[in-house]
Formats: sequence, C-alpha cells, structure tokens
Amino acid sequence: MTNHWADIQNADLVLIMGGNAAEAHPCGFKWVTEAKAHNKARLIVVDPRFNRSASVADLYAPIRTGTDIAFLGGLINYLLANDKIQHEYVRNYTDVSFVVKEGFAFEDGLFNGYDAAKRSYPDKSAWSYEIGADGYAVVDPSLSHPRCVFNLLKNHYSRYTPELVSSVCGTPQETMLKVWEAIAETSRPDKVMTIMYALGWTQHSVGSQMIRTGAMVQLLLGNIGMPGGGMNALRGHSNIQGLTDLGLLSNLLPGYLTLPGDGEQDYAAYIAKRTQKPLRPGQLSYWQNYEKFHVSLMKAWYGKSATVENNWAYDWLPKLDAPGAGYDVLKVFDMMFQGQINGYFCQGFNPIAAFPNKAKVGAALARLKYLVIMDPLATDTSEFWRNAGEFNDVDTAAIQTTVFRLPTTCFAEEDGSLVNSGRWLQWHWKAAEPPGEARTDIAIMAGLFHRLRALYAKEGGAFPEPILNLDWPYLRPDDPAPDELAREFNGRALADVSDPASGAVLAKAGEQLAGFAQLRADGSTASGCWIFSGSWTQAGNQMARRDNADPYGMGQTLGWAWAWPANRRILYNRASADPSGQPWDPAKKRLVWWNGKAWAGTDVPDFKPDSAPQDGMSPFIMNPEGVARFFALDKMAEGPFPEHYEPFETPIGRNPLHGNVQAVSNPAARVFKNDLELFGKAEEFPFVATTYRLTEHFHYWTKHCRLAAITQPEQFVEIGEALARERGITAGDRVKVSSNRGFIKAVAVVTKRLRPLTVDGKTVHQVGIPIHWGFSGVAKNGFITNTLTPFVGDGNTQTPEFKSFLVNVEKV
Amino acid sequence: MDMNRRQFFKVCGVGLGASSLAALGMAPPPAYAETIRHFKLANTRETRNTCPYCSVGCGLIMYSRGDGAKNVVQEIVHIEGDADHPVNRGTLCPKGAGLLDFVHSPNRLKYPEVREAGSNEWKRVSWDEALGRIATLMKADRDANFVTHNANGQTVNRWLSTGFLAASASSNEAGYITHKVVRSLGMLAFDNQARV
Amino acid sequence: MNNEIERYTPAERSNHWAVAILFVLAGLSGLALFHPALFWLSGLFGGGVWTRILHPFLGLAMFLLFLVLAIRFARYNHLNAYDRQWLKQMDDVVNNREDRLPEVGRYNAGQKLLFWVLVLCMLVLLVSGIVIWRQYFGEAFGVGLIRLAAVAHALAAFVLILGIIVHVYAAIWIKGSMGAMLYGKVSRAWARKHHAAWLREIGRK
Amino acid sequence: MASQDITARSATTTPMPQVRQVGEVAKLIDTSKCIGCKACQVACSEWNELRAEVGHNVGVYDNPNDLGADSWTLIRFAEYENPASGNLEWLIRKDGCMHCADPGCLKACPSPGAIVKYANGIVDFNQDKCIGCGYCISGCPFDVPRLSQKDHKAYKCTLCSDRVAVGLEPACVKTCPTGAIVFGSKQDMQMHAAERIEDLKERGFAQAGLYDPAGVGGTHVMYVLHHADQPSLYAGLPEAPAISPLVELWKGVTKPLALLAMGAAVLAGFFHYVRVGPNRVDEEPDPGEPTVHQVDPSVHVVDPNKQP
Repeated sequence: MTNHWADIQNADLVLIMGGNAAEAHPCGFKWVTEAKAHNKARLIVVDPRFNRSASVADLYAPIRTGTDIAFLGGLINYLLANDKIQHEYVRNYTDVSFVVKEGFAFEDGLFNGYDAAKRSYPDKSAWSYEIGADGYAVVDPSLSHPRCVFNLLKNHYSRYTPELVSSVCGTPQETMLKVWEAIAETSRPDKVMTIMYALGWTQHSVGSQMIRTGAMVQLLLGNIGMPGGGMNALRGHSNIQGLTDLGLLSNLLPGYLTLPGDGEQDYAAYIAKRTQKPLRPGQLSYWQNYEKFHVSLMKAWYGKSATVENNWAYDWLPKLDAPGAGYDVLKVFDMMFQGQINGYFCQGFNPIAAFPNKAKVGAALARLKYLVIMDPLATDTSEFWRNAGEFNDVDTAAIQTTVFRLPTTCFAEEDGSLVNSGRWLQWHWKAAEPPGEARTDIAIMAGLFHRLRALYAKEGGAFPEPILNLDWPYLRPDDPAPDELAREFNGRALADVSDPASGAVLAKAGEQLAGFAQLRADGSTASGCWIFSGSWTQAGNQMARRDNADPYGMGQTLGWAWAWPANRRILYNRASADPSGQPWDPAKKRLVWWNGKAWAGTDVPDFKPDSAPQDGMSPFIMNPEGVARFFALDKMAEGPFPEHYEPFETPIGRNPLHGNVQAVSNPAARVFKNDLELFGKAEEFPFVATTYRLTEHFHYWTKHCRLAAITQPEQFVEIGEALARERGITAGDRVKVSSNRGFIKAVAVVTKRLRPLTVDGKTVHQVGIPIHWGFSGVAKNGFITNTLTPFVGDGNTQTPEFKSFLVNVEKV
Repeated sequence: MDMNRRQFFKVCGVGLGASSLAALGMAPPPAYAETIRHFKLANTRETRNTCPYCSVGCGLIMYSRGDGAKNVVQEIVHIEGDADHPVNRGTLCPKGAGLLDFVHSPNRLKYPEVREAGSNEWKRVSWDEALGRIATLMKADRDANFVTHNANGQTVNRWLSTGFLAASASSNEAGYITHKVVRSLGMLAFDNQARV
Repeated sequence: MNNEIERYTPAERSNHWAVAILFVLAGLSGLALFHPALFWLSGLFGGGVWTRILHPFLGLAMFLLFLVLAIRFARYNHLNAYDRQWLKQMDDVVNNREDRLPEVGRYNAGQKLLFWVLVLCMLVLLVSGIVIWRQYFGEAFGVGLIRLAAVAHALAAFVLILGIIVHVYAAIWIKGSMGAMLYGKVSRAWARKHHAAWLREIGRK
Repeated sequence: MASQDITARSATTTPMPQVRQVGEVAKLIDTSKCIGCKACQVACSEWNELRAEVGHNVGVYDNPNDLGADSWTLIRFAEYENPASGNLEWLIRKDGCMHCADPGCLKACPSPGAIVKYANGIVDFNQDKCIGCGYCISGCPFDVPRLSQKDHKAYKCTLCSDRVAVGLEPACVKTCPTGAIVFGSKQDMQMHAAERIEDLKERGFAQAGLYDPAGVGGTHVMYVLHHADQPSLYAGLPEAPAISPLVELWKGVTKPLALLAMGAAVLAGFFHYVRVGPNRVDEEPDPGEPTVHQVDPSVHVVDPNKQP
C-alpha cells in the first residue's frame, strides 16, 4: 500500500477492483465503511462477481475476468477526452512532458523490438527518454511534442472507446459510464479516490500491467501521495510484505536491493548501474545511496570477512543467469518436473495446494530426492505421496521422495515482528509454549546451518567460504533470539558514524542506528535490511510502540509501531501539497507542507526535509527523473504502456483490439512449452472460471480449524442462475468442474450474483471457484482447486493466472 | 377404598386451598440463584500479538490460563481483538475470531517425522536425527551440483538443484535469518508466497 | 337367588384403574407444567426435567389403555331417545329424584356423554401431545401447528380434568358405584334404582 | 452486578425487583454495513465455547444452515432484485435472539427461573433450570431458541450477559469488522440508527428505517434496514412480530381461569354433597326376592351411622 488501512477513512471515493476487501480483509475494509459513514464517501466495486464488497457498494459494475486493462484504458481515454484530470498535478509531478526516444512504436498489438521466438522484447533501448546535450532528459512543458509522454498516452488509449471496452469487458456501457463519471469527479484537487486491489489484479498473465493502469488513473486524477488516495495493494498474508521487504525472492536482497547477474562480474559496475544520476536538474534520485545499503547488508551478513579488499564479499553472492525474476516458483517447479531439482524446502508453505496445475506440482514433488516441510500444521504438501482417493490419486510406493516434516511454532508461541500491508512493523509476544517438540523457524534454520557449517569445516566441500564466514554473533548460536535478529536488520555502527557536514558523531561504535540516513558505504555500519533501519534504535524497539494518539484526526498514529521507510505512513506524501508546498486541500487533506523552513505535517515527509519548493525538487524522489511515470521505460516486460491482452484461456479466442495472433494474450508472459499444450479451448471448455478465497477461510490453514470449518464446511462452486438452468443444476447439487488439466467435484451454489455477460457478441458465463479445501483437515475433505488452474505467469512477477481460465461444468 | 365424607372434605379442601393460594401468589418463595455465568477471563494472563492471517495486521490479545508461575503450563484459552490497535480497534474477522482453534488445532504438528522413500507412513524421529539427515542430504547435493563458474568462465557461485520456499506468515526475524542462511549457501531457487 | 350382579369383570376393573392411575400421574405432571402455581407438583416426579420426560410417556400409556377400555365399552354408550329425555331432566338427576327419570340402561346419558367427551379429549391429547413432544418430534412440525397443538392440549386436558372431577364426584355421590368398580358387583336394588333397563336385560339372559 | 437485576422471571407470579432505575442496553445491527463475514458467528462460538458439528453446504452461503443449540447467531443471506432501481441487492442479516421487551419465550416457559429478563433488557436462559420442554420455541415470535440434542436444554444468545455484567460489550459486537454491530444504551442506539438512516436515505434508500418492533414491546437487538417497509426481504424477518395469539391464549389469563374452573368444579361437587346428599339405594328387600339380605358393601363402608 502506498497509504495504509486507517487512512482509507480520508477517501471521498473508494474503488475496489481486482480485489474483494470485504471478503479478504474485513477489518481493513472497516475503514471503507468509516469513510462512507463519516466522510460521505461512495464505494464502487468492479468485479466479475457481485461479492461481499459489492453488497455494501453504492455502485457495482460486472466485468469479465482478465479485462481490467481494457476497462481502465477506457477510463484513461475518458478522462483525457473529457478533460477530467488534475492538471497542475499531472504537469508538475508526472512525466507527461518528457520526450520519448525516436524508434518507440506500438503497432498491431506489439511494441517495437518483439522477438516471437523468445516470447519477449530483448531490445528495449527505444523505450526511454530522449537525452539532451546537458545529459538530462528532454522535456516539453507545452505538451505539444508528438513524442512527449502525454501525446503518446493519449494516442495509445484513444483506441479504448466505450463501445469497444464494453464489448471486451462485458460491462454494460451505461453502468461503465456511471463508474467512469464518478471516478472522474476525483480529478478535483479536494476530491480523492483510493484504489484497493489485491490478487484479483495480480493473478493474471497481465497482472502487473493491470496494476500499472490503475496507478496511471490515480496519477491523472492527482490521487497518489494524497491522504485517502494512493494505490493500495492489499497483501494477502500477515508478513508477505515483510518477507518481500526482506528480499526472500530469487532475484532480490533485503530492502529491494538486487542480486547481480552473470554479466555483472565487476563490483563497481554493479553499484554504478544501481546508483542512477538524476535525469532532471535538482532531483534527488535517492537510489544514489544504493552502495551504503549494500555494503551495510554485506557487513551484517559477513561481518569482518566483508572487506573493501574482497569488494565486501561480492563473489559470495550467487549470480543470476536467468533473466527477469530468475528462479521463480513456476520456473523451479518446471525444473523439478524435468528432474533438475533434488531437494526442496517448504517453510510454512503448501505448494501442492497453492500452485497451479496440481497434477504437475505433484508429479514434480515426486521427482525430488528429499523434501523438507516446516509448518505448524499437517499440510497437504507434506502428504503429497498419500493416496487420498480421487482427491489425490497417487501410487505411494512409486514415490521415492524422502519427506521430513518439522513442527514449528505458530504466532502465539513466539516473539517477533510482522509487516502489515500498510508497511507497519508490529512486534508481538509469545503467550504459550508450542505443542510437543515444535521449534521456531529460527531455531530450525540455525540448527540446519550449524550442522552444515560443521560438516564443511570438517570435510570441506564446494565453495565453503560463505558458509564458514557467515557472521553468527548470537548469544545462543542454536537459537538466536528474535530481538538479536531485529537489532541486526535495523543496523548498528561498527565504528563511530559522523555527520559528513558538521563532523558531529551521530552514532558511536556499537550503538544501534537511528535510521538508514546513517548508513555508510565504507564498512563502518552494518544493517541487514536498510528500509527497516530505524525499527530498533538506541532508544529501543520501535516496533513495539503502542501510542495510538491521532492528533490530527486523520488516522496517522505515528506513535503506533513503526512503518518503513523512516516511520512514514503515506508514500509520496510530498505530492499531497501543490508545487508551492501547500496542501491541495488545506481544509481536509493536510498531510505535509512547507512551513517556510522545512517540511512538516501530520506524517513524516517523504522528501528531502529542507528542500524548499522553489528548489524545484519533484516528489517522486526514488525516480531519477523525480516525477511519476506514465511511460514505464524499460521496466515492464510487455512494454511501457499497458495494453489489453486476453487471458491465456480466452472465451472469445481473439483480442478484439487487434488481429495479430501473436498479441491475443500477453506476448511476454511466463509460459513453458509443455504447459502451452495444456491450455483449453472455448469449444471444449466454454465457461470462464475464476478462483478466490472466502472470508471464512484462510487459504489452506483454516480447514484445520473447527470454528472456520463450521462456517464454511464444504467445497462449493458458484454458478449463475442462467448457467444453472442451461445445465439443469439446482442449488445443492454436486457438479463436476473440469479444465484441460483435471477436474474437481463440489456443491453448486446457484446465485443471481453471477450473470452472463455479452462479450464480443457472445454470451459468456463466469464460474466462481473458492480455493480452501484439500485432502486433510477438520472441514470436509475436497479437491484441490488448483487442479484446474493453468501454469502460466505474469511477465514481470511470474504470478500464475489463477483468476482467469476456461472450464466446463456438468451435473454429477 | 371408599372415601368417607370427612376424608372427602379434607382432600377437597387441601387441594383447593393449595391451588388457590398458589394462584394468588403465595407459592413458597423460590431461591433466585445467580444465573449469570462467571466472567471467564478473570485472572487470565494477557499477551499482545498480531493476527497471523492477512496483512491488515490486526492487534490481538491472547488470554492464557495461569499467572506465569513456575509450576503452571500456560494455555491460551481465549483470543480477541486489541481495542487499542489503530487499525482493527478490537475487531476481528471470522478467521481471527477463531484463532483459538488454529492454536489448538488437532492437526498441529508436534514431533519431527520422516516419511521414507516409498513408505506409506510417518515415523517419529528426534530433532537431531532429522536435522542431521537433512544437513547431510543438502551437503551431498550442494557439493555435487554447485556451480562456481558458468560456461563463459564467469564467477557465478550458485546452487540450483535445491530450492527453498519461504513462508508468508513467519516473522521478519525468521525471514531474515532464513535469507541469510539460504544465500550463504548460494541458493537461487528461493521464493515466497508473494509470487502467488 | 343371588342378590348381587356382576357389573364389571376383573379385566374391565383392572383396565379402568390402570387408566385412572395413569390419569392421575399424567394429570399431575401435566398440571405441574400447566401453571407456575402447580410447578411444585413436578417434585412428585423427581423435578422439572423428569416431569417433562415422564409426562408424554404417561400420557401415551394412558391413551393406549384408555383405547382398550373404550373399545370394551363403546357399544354400551350409544345415545338414544331415552337419553335425550334423561338429559332434559337434569334437575331431577342432580336432586336425586331418579323415580321421575326415564328408565336407564347399562349407562345413563351423563355417563355416555362423559364417555364420548373422554374419547374426544384423549384423541386430541394424543395428537397434540405428539406435535409438542420436542424430544422426538421437534423438527417435524411447524411452529404455528405446535402453538395450536399446545393450546389444544391444554384445552383438552382442562376438559378431561373437569370431566373426571364430575366422574369421581358421581362415584362418591351415587353410593354403590365405587363398589361396582372396586369389586365388580352391584346389588339388584342398586341396579333397579339406577339402571333398571340394564337389570331387566341381564334378567332375560 | 447491579445492572443485572432480574425484572421478569419465567413461571413466576410474584413481582420482581423493580425499584432500581437501570438503563436499558441494546445491540444495533446495521444491515447496510454488514458484509456477512460471519465474524460474529465465530466470536460468539469462541466466547461461549460452542462448537457445532461441521455440516454440509446445501447450496447457499448460510453455514451452519440454521440456528442451533450450539450456533446462537447466524448470518442469513438473501438475493433481492430491487424492481425500483433494477439493482441486485445482497441483503445480509445477522439472525439471533432479539431480546424482546415482552419476551414470548419467557411467557411460555413453565419452569420457574429458567428464563429471566434483566433490568438492562437482556433475556437470558438458565440451563440449570431448563426442563427441556421447548415451550420457549413455541413462544418466540422470531424462531430463535433451540433445544440441544445433547442435553435437551434450550439455548440461545445471552447477549453475552457475562461480558455485559462486567462492563464489556458482547463478543459479536466487539469483533464486527465493519462496525455493523454496535452496542450501547438503547437510547444511544436509536440515535445512532437515526444517523445511519439519514445516510441511507441520502444514498437512495427512501424506505430506510429502524426495526424495533412494537408488537413485542420493542427489542434490545435492533436492525437498521434499507427497506424497513419490507423486513421479510431479509431472509424472512417478521413484518410485525408479536407473541402469537395462540400463545397468549395458552399462557395468558386463561390459565388461572382454568385453574379456577377446576377448583370450582370440585367445590360444586362438595356443595352438592352437602345440600343434596348422597344418592343411596333403599334398604327394603326386593319384593319377591329371597330373604337373605346382603348389605351393599359401599353403603356399609361409607356411612357407618346408618348401619343398624
């Protein structure tokens, strides 16, 4: 989230699209009801299903799953055509005036530089700004240059007419226009819309671009950085934000630092590439501090062994050969399926239930030599080898995988911190001992590491240096305390750290650092995760703070827990003030402002605190250009502007925007050859299916909890009344839902809430399939819903397309 | 057994008298026992926590039996929302409201177990055996498949044949140390729930 | 010549007294639930819960035995023209002026009427009792019907109890009746006075 | 626990303490804020230590499918196509005890003290005294109490009388994520409802209103409805609930009258006996009968004074 949960109360309009906050985040959704009750806010829900969020919405619009870019692209066109944009914001805080390089083109559904054989754009060099003789990007403040971003944007979305969009999305034109009209109202500086989305956008082969389109709408309306505004990703799990922040992904290091690729053999070049100089005069380009963060990380990991001589242990980091995300789970499970992976660890994760095409995942796991499960609960994955009848029909004896199952504590039995969706790090305390012999994940990792280190010390082996030299300063080496680890990722001074300007000592050697501004690239500081720096300072554990005072009545509660970065609650909050430094709406939307000497306000300013408005520094300080981007440069796999592509399993078999067969579905998606063959066609699987979770359950955990099982006991699918009539199904019947990858059987819930849509002249029925059941638990056993889903991922995040695929439905 | 007149009068009189007196409200006064159940949280111990499900990060108060004395095994008996928490303000969704059944789920794992190749059952093992065997398997695989240089002779130092899927609800501290260990081994097949 | 006539066989007497005992038990347990003032009667049955458990079984047993009794006696209880005349002279009945009344057969009109009232009440009690018997039939009936049945049950019980009060009093009032049901025999004089036609009838046999 | 004075008690004819002026509480359920998440259901079961059986899905979201002895509250879902606006509405209502000011259950209950009404308005069942007859179910205009198959006792929402007694709100109120359930004095709840109704009217629900049915003397659980003119849209919420006339007939003034009637019948017999006397058979021998005389045993026993 750019903003945070309680801030939603400041919204004038809430758009829930690509998510179902009432269902999946009820306690966060409270702030929508608060905005409605106390701020007269309106709620708009755009979703394939009339869902729980829609039940309290002022306006609901149905949409065919997977067509959100068309809907939002149409909205961009509507805003530009009807001049419903926040002009001053767009002009000053975005890249509309930047001139794009010659050679950038979009034709017949593809941007320039596409390589069909590689299914990607290997050459993105034209997707960038024209650089002038002064070394800065060329801008045209008059917005008349034909290649300035504004005109390219306008041109790109001019194709998204209401008629076409309605035909792609199936949304009735009248409803769609009502939604657009309401959204357009928030282009006024004193009206703010928030967008709340979640996996309903992420889990598409074009998920990242859907989110980008939403962000572009928010930029046009001037809603980013505003209280009650922003782009708010409602993260799914309690600490998925934190684990992402800590970089537990194939290509990342903590704090969104990135691993080097094979080509980056030279440490200085690795750093240089990541410390971009400003693209416009007077801009901050904060990533210029990258090396400070990187060196501090290496000092936290390798201590004294990371030296300037060995480039801070640069070669001890593995280098990525795979482009993009590297070894994401789709790639890894494909490798496993090919027999290239021998060992696999699942720490609190249930891949056989959570990943697409369960048959493939199960077959892949069966090719492992060893599988290690660490979990508080008996997961389906831990028993993937057990024959559970039609739910999991496997030949147990033939599965040669050795499976270890290690019991872990649950939240109630350990201390530690979690990062919520609003980036708040909140500390929690242990209340009881774990059952039996369960241990914390920390103790298990430490126990494994020690055995490995002892083996390497004794026997030697492949490249033992990073293992032998990993810094392990914990008082109990086999069970490091959570507070020791928290202090380590916050960071401490290894030598006295002083202010380069005044020379004053900011932190003495051995002291905890106050924040990432104190990090140094000379090895005098160690910090395991720079963005968490400030969470455990010399003053103690900031994450455990419990002052919920809200002096401005805007829900910022700066004394509660600690938010990264720097306890800032709303990102880009400098944009909530106009170029002169005063809030766009001084009456109700005061966040930060220039008080004549410094930036101050109800939140920690996301800006250089002493940069006066007249200095001309723009609010988006992480970008070298200082402004927000409509034009994504080379950052996105599919191109700089989002374009509608059909889901890989499309009910209409074509892309109504263009005839190019290469551009029906995302031309740069993550897809593997053997999976391409498993995509179904509308002739055999005529209905559009989407999967989702229910408010009563949490993924595959709560099927082990009696109270949750009572409230939603048995697997079901939702089908509309029209489809039910067509197939002779009544509520409560058992139905078989099949895709080209398998089938599930479940109870039919027949509802008015799913209606057939008219798409591209055809009637399209949508089927809703909740995910929560499996072959073990307190709830009634059921099929793993991901038996049905396709093994294809987004081009940027590699997130599988769980939200849109084709099925057939029959009565059992 | 015939009734004589006196007996008859007696029976009639007592019956009638009793019923009419009772009807007039002179029934023996019933004892009004305390009907309100006892408040079950009196003297439980409160511990602050954060809901482990979604990312709203609701504050919890866990109530456990026992005052923390040496001879008491604390058991969590009730969980409800933390009214001071600025986001959830004491509220909890159905999952959070039912967290007690997660903590006490019959399907909680209690001991390290191993399922041997081809077997159809779990065998309980000690921690030492489990961790020892896993470390040995890891080392064997790493030593056999570690790549120090790629085909172009570039230093790459990666281990691709074992993968690690990190959690989504474990603490930052667990995540941090997991990352530290996994990267020191040179692993790249490293991911978490953020991807899906 | 024997001066005594058999009015009730041992089987009939046993049957009657079994029904009577069950009536008392069902009645007392029912009254315990009928009005708060009589709830103390539940103490006779081991408390409220036992009263609730026993009452339907007592009632059911009463009904079944009554059914046998009713089948035994139904043929004596057809009302006829004499009965209507008898009923018209109720004033003579209550004032012991039997000589003015039409000749009575085995049962007089009052007894016959009582018989049919009992039959009707028993049927109503059975049917309504089943409807409100939550433990076994809780799910079988709608709340509207249950409410109706509760009223019907109470009403039928009320009528039944009134009827039995009359019945018991009549037995006390008409000397010799109690003996008939206790020992089975009545004197010819008793029969001639109260049931002359019946006496003649058995004389003919 | 001064606020927990008992002001009405089942099967009790004497007056209860009435002197202390205890304020009434109420729970307000705003259906226009309810998202049907069932947190209230779970919190209720968790707090009250209830675990219903894991049932089946019967083709709807309502789970468990009905209230039960171990499910005291339940979210009920109804899909309604509003003919005026053309919009689909998913009307969601938390069902459970309404805590009537004039509780039908209490009226129907034959067991003294098994059902009580506290001065603050809470109607509570005391299972110790419950005899399991189920009359409360017949008495309830909202079809709320349920008999347990385990112990044949009746159960229903207690409005968390144990929490309220120590100054806390009921468990469902505390947990409700969207603030659709609020708790306070009845007056405050009525004021809160008025604000909500105004907001709903402004959003196009002209018939929005408060459900606090007078037929049962008002309730201590009230609803804000978008369509207060059609409560039955909300999964059959009664339009004009009142204690059924049959229950009134069954449990009302007829009862003491019936008792009096029975007593009167006995008295009538008594006075008849006194005034008219027993009906005896003449002692003269039967003309033409044998001389052996046998005394009528009943006469012999009943009236020894008449014996020669």
